[in-house]
Amino acid sequence: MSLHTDRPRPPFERLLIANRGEIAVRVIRACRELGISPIAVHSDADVDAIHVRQADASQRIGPPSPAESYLSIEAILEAAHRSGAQAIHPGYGFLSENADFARAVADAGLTFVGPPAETLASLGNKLAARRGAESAGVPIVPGTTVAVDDDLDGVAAIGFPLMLKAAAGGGGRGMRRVDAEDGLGEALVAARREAVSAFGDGTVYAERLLAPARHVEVQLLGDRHGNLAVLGERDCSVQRRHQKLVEETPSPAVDLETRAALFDSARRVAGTVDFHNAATVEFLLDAERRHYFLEMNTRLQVEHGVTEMATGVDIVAWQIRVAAGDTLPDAILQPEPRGHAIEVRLYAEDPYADFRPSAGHLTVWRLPDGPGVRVDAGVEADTVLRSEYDPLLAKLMVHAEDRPAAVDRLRRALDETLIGGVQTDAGFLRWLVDRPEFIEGAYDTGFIAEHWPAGQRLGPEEASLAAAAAIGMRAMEPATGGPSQPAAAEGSAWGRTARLEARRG
Amino acid sequence: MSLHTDRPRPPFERLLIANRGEIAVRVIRACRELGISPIAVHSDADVDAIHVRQADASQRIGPPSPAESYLSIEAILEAAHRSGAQAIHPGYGFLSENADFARAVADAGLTFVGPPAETLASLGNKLAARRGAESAGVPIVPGTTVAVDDDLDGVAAIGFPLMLKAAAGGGGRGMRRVDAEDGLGEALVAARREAVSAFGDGTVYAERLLAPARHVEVQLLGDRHGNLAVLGERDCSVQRRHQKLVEETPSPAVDLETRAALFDSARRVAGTVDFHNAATVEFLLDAERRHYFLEMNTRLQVEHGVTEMATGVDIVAWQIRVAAGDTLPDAILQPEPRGHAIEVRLYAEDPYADFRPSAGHLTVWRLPDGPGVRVDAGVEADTVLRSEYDPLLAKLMVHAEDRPAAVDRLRRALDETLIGGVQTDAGFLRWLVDRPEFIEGAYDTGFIAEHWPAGQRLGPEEASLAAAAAIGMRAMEPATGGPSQPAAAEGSAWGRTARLEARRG
Amino acid sequence: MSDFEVQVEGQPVEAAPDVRLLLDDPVTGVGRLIRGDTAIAVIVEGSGSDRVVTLRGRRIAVSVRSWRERILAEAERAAASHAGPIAVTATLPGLVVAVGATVGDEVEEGASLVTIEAMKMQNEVRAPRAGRVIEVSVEPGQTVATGAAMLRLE
Amino acid sequence: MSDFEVQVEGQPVEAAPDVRLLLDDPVTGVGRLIRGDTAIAVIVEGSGSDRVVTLRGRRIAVSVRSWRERILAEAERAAASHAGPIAVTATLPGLVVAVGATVGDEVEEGASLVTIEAMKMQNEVRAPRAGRVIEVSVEPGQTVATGAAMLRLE
Repeated sequence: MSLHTDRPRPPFERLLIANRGEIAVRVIRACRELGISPIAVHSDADVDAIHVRQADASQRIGPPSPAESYLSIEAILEAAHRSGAQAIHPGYGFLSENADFARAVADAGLTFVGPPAETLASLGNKLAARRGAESAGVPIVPGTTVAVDDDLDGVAAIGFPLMLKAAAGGGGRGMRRVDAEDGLGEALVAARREAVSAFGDGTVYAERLLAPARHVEVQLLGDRHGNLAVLGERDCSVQRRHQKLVEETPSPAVDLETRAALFDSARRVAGTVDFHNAATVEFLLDAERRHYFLEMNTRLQVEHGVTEMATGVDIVAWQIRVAAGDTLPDAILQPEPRGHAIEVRLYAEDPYADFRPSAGHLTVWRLPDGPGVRVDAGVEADTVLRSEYDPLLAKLMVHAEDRPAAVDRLRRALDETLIGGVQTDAGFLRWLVDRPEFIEGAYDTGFIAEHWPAGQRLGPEEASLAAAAAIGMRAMEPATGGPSQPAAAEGSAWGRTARLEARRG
Repeated sequence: MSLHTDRPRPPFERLLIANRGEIAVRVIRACRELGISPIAVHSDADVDAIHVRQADASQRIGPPSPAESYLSIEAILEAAHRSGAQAIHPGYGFLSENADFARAVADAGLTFVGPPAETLASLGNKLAARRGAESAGVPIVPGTTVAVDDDLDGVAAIGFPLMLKAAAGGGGRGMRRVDAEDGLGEALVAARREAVSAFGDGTVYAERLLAPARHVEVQLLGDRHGNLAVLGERDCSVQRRHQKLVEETPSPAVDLETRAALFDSARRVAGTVDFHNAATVEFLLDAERRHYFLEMNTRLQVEHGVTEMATGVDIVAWQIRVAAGDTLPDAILQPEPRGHAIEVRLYAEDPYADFRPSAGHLTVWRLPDGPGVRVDAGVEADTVLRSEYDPLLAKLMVHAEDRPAAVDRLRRALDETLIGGVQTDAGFLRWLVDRPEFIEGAYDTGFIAEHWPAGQRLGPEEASLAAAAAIGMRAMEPATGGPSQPAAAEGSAWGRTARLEARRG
Repeated sequence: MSDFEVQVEGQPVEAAPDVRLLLDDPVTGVGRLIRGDTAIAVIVEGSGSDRVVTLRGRRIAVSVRSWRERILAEAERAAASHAGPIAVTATLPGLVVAVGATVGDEVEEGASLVTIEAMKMQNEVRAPRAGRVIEVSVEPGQTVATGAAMLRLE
Repeated sequence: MSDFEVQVEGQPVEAAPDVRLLLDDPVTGVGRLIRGDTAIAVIVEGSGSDRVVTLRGRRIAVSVRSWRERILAEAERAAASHAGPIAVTATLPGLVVAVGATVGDEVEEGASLVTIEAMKMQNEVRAPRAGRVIEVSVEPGQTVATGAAMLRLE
C-alpha cells in the first residue's frame, strides 16, 4: 500500500533518461525520491542544460541535431551501457513510442519503462488501433477502417469536412482537412506524399471532421499483473493546430454518465493490447457528449501533472515501479480525485505572430509558487533557447477546491509570472483566463482559431504604457549610458546594483 | 459549496495586511485569488521588500524598529484609513493576538480578520485559558490554575522538573525551567521580573515539565454562524527552545483513538470562547498518548500550509471569507485529509553555532519545485537580511501519498535547495531527514537538544571537499583576479558570464 | 521628459501621463508601472533609444529618442535613401529545408523564397517586394539565425 | 594545484584528490563537485585567498593561498605581533541593549561586556582575554553590524 516502504531497495540502481528539458527533470525527481541514481544524456547543445546539472552524471550522445542525438537508438544504448544503467525512461516524444527502440532496449538486457515493443508497433498504426477499438465495441469517429485507395466516392460518402490522416502519424501530426469533394483528389495525393516523407509510410485513412468537439482523454496506469487503474479524464480542448496549450481535470464537459462511458471505453481499448505503463486513451466528445476513440498512447503524457495533483498519485514513480514488476496498490486502483487542476504550457512562441517559435536568451525567469501551484520547468534564468528542440519551457499547474477557485488561482499564478528576453505565450494564457468561454468551461477545439486572431494587434493602452515604461527607464539613466546613481532614485534598486557590482568586482 | 462562485462579489474590495515577509505574501495571494486588492505596509527597512512589490500599493508605517512600525496600532490604522481598506489581516506575530488592536480596528469601523477583542483578551491570559479548558473537561498539564504566590511548597508539590510560565506569555515566550526545589525561589523572582519586562504583567503559573512529550496541535476554522471545522492535527515536536522547525500532518504518534480525543478536546476548548477565524489548540502528548491542553491561538499559524496540502482547504481564503460573514460549507466541515504533508522552516540561523541569527546578502536563492512541493517565501535573490525582524526566510512544504514518500520527497526538495551568502538551517534539515528517529517518526520535543550538538563540528570529508571546491575555483581564475576566459573552460559557464557582461554593458 | 519622441512598433505614441516606473532590478530591467493604486509588472530591456518592454506577457519594441538622436537618425536615413538592393533575412532561427529561387530569377512580391523549419513547423520567407535575385547565400540543410541574410534582391 | 596551501576554518586541510569543480555560474559561484558518478552542489564565494564554500547547507571558511601570498602574510603577521590593545567586536548584527563595562574597568577573560539583541534573543559578547577597558564606543539603543568595534581592551 505504501509508495516506498514496501520495497526493501529501489526498483533500479541506475536509470538512464533518454530525453531532455522539463520531462527529463521530472523523471530525475522521481528517481531521486525512489532512491535511484538518475543518469542524463545530452547533445552538444545541452552540455550546460538544467537536466544535465540535476542528474548524477550525463552521457554525451552526439551533435545538436535530434536525429543524431536524442533520436539515435545506437547513441542512447551506448550511453546506457557506459553508465551502467539497468533501465531507460524515454519521457515523451523522441523515442518514447518507437517500437524498434523498445526492442533494442530489451535485446540489450535492459528494462524499458514502457510497454512491450509489439504494443508500440500495433498502436503506432492508427488505422490498426482504430480497427482494434471498433472490434472491442468502442465508438470510433465515422470514417474508413481500411486504407483509402483511389475510390474517392467511398471517401466522399463520409461527408465533408473530413480529415485525411496518416496511419503512421499521431500526436497531431500527419493530418489534412478537406472541406469539399472537389479538393479531395488533390488533397489525397498531397497527404500520401507528406505521410511518406514524414513517416516512411503513405497509408492514409479518412475520418469525418467532428466540430464542435472537445478533446478528452483518459489516464491509465497498468502493471505487469493485469491490474489497470483509471486515474480520471483530462480535457485538452484548448488547442492550436492540434497542439495542446491548456489541460484540466475533471473536464467541465463530462458528467457522471459520460465519465463512466469514457472509462469503460478506455478499459476496452487497453484490453486490445498487452500493456503495462502509464497510457492515455484519447477521445473526441461531440456536443451531445457522445465520445469517439481517436488514439491510444502508451507513454507518459506532457499533461500527466494535473492528474497527479487531483488524485495524489505519483504517475512517474509508479511508471518506474511497474516497469520493475511492482503491483499497483488498491489506493491507486480505486483513486479518489479531489478538487480541480489546470495546466497551462509556457512555450517559446509568439502568440501575436501566429505562435511562431521564438528563440533567444532568457534574461528574466520568475515563476509563481505558494499554495496549490506546481511548476515543472526545463529552463532557468540565463538559459539560451535554441531552435532545434521543442519550444516547451515549463508547465504551470494549479490545484484548488473547485474549478472557479482553480481559474482564480491560475490567474494569480500567471500574474506572478514574469519572463524576459524571449517572447512566450504567457500573455495569451493571461488573456484566456479572463475569457467568459474559459471561465464557464464552454470551449471546444476550435476556440483559439475562432477567438484569437493570428496577428493580435497591440491596443492603444498597452502602447501608451510601454511608452511610459521606456521613457521612465531612459529618464532614470544618466545621459551617457549605463546606470549610475540618479538624482532622485526610486526605492533602493540602485543600491542593489551597486552591491551587485561590488560582488562581481 | 464552491469557494468562489457562490459570491456575487469579493468579500472586501481592499484589505490591508499588517505584516511583512512570507505571511504577507501568503495573504496577498489569497486576496488576489478572491478578487480583493491587497494593500501592504512597510517600515523604512522594507521599502524594497517582496511583500511591498507584490501588493497593489504599500503604505509607509514608520522606521525599521518594529515597535514604531509593525507593532504600532496607530500607524497601522492610519495606513488603513489612507488606503481605503475595509478589512485588516494581521498575519501571525506582531499585532495578531493584540486585543487592543482588534478593538481599535473594530472601533474604526473596519473588519478585523480574527476573533473579537474579548476572545483575544481572555485567551491571551494563559492562566485563564487553562482554567477555562479545565472547566470544559479538557485535561491540562498538572500544575497551578491560579497565579503562583510566595507559597513555594505548593509549587514544589507539582514535582520537578517544572516550568514557570508567564500568564501573559505564549508561543514559546516567557518560560523558565526549574530542575530542583533549591532553585525555585530565585527562579520565581527572575520569572516574574522577566514577565513584567516582556509583557507588563508579572503573573506567573507553574506546570509540571512533561518529558518525553510531543507537541501536537489541532487546526480549527470557525465561522460567525456557529460552525466549527476540525481540519486535522499537526505534529510540531521538532523544536529548539520552543521554536518549531518542522511540522507534519498527520502526526506519526497519533492513532485513531487519540485523534478522536484530541479533536473532542479542541472543540471543547473552542466552545469556551466566542470565536470565528482560523485557530489552533495546542497540546502536549505524553508517551502513553495522553494529551494535555497547552494554549489556544486564534490566529493563522506559521504551519497552516501542511494542513492546506493534506485537506485541500485554503485556510487563508476562508479566514477572510468568514470574517466577511460567509458560512463554512459542508466540504470543509467534513474534511477528508489525504496523504502526508511535512513543512520545514528555512531560517537565517547558524545551526553550527547554536542557531545564532545570521544576516547578510542573499546571493543565491534556489528553491525546489515540481510534484508535491510548495514554497512560501518572504525573500528572493539579492535580498539583504536585516536583524530587526523574524529570521524565517521561507517555508518548504511537501505532500505525498504517505509519510515515507513525503520524507523521500522532502529529501529530494532539500537536495535541490541552494542558498548562498547567508548561513541557514538548510544543512541541519538535510541532516534531519536522514536520521532514523525522524524517518521512523519517533521523535519528541527533546530531539534537537539530544541529537544536535550546539556547535556541530565540521567533518574531515566536508573539509576536504570544501578545500577542493576553493582550490578548483582559484585554479580556474586568471592569476590577476576577476574571471575571464580560462585556457580549458569547463562547460559553457564562462560563455554565460560573457553574455551577462555584454547585457549589462 | 517631453524631450523624448516615442514610437511603439513603428508608430508614434503618447506615453500614458499618469504612470511612473519603479525599477526593482536594474540588471534585468524588472520594475513596476504604478498608476494610482495598481501596479503592473514590466521588464524594460535594451539600451540607448531601442528598448523592448515586456508588458502583460507581450514584448513590445519601443523606440525612445531624444531630439538629438532623432536628428542624427534622419540625417543617416537621408544619406542611405537611394533605392539599392535589399537583403532578404531569416525571420526566425531554424533549418533551411527549401530554397525557391536561384540567381537571376525575377520574383513577385510575396513569392516564397526560402522555407525554414523550426520546432516541427515549416515557415515561408517571402519576397518583401518584386525584384531580381542577385545573390543566394543559403542552401537546404543549413541552419540560420534570426536576421541572417539569405538572398539579395535588386 | 599543489602550489596552494589550504586552511579550512583555520586548520590545514588536504583537498579531496578525486574531485573536480564544474562551475555553472561564475557570477554567483554556483557549481558542482564531481566525484565519480555523483555531483554535489556547491557555492564558492569570496575573492583572492579568502573563500566561503557552501556545502550541504554549511558555509565553510576556506583560505587558499599560493606560496607567495603565504610568505607575504607571514611577514605582515611578524610585523604586527607585539602584544598591543585588542578590539572587542560585534559577533552578530543587532541592537545593543546593555554595556557591562566602562573605561578603566579591569575585566576577566569571559566577562560579559555587551548584550546584543537580535531576532528576539539576547546574546552576550564576552572578553576574549583579561585586560583593562580603554575605550567604549557603543551605548544601549544603538544598532551594530557584525565586526563593528565596540570596546578596546589593553
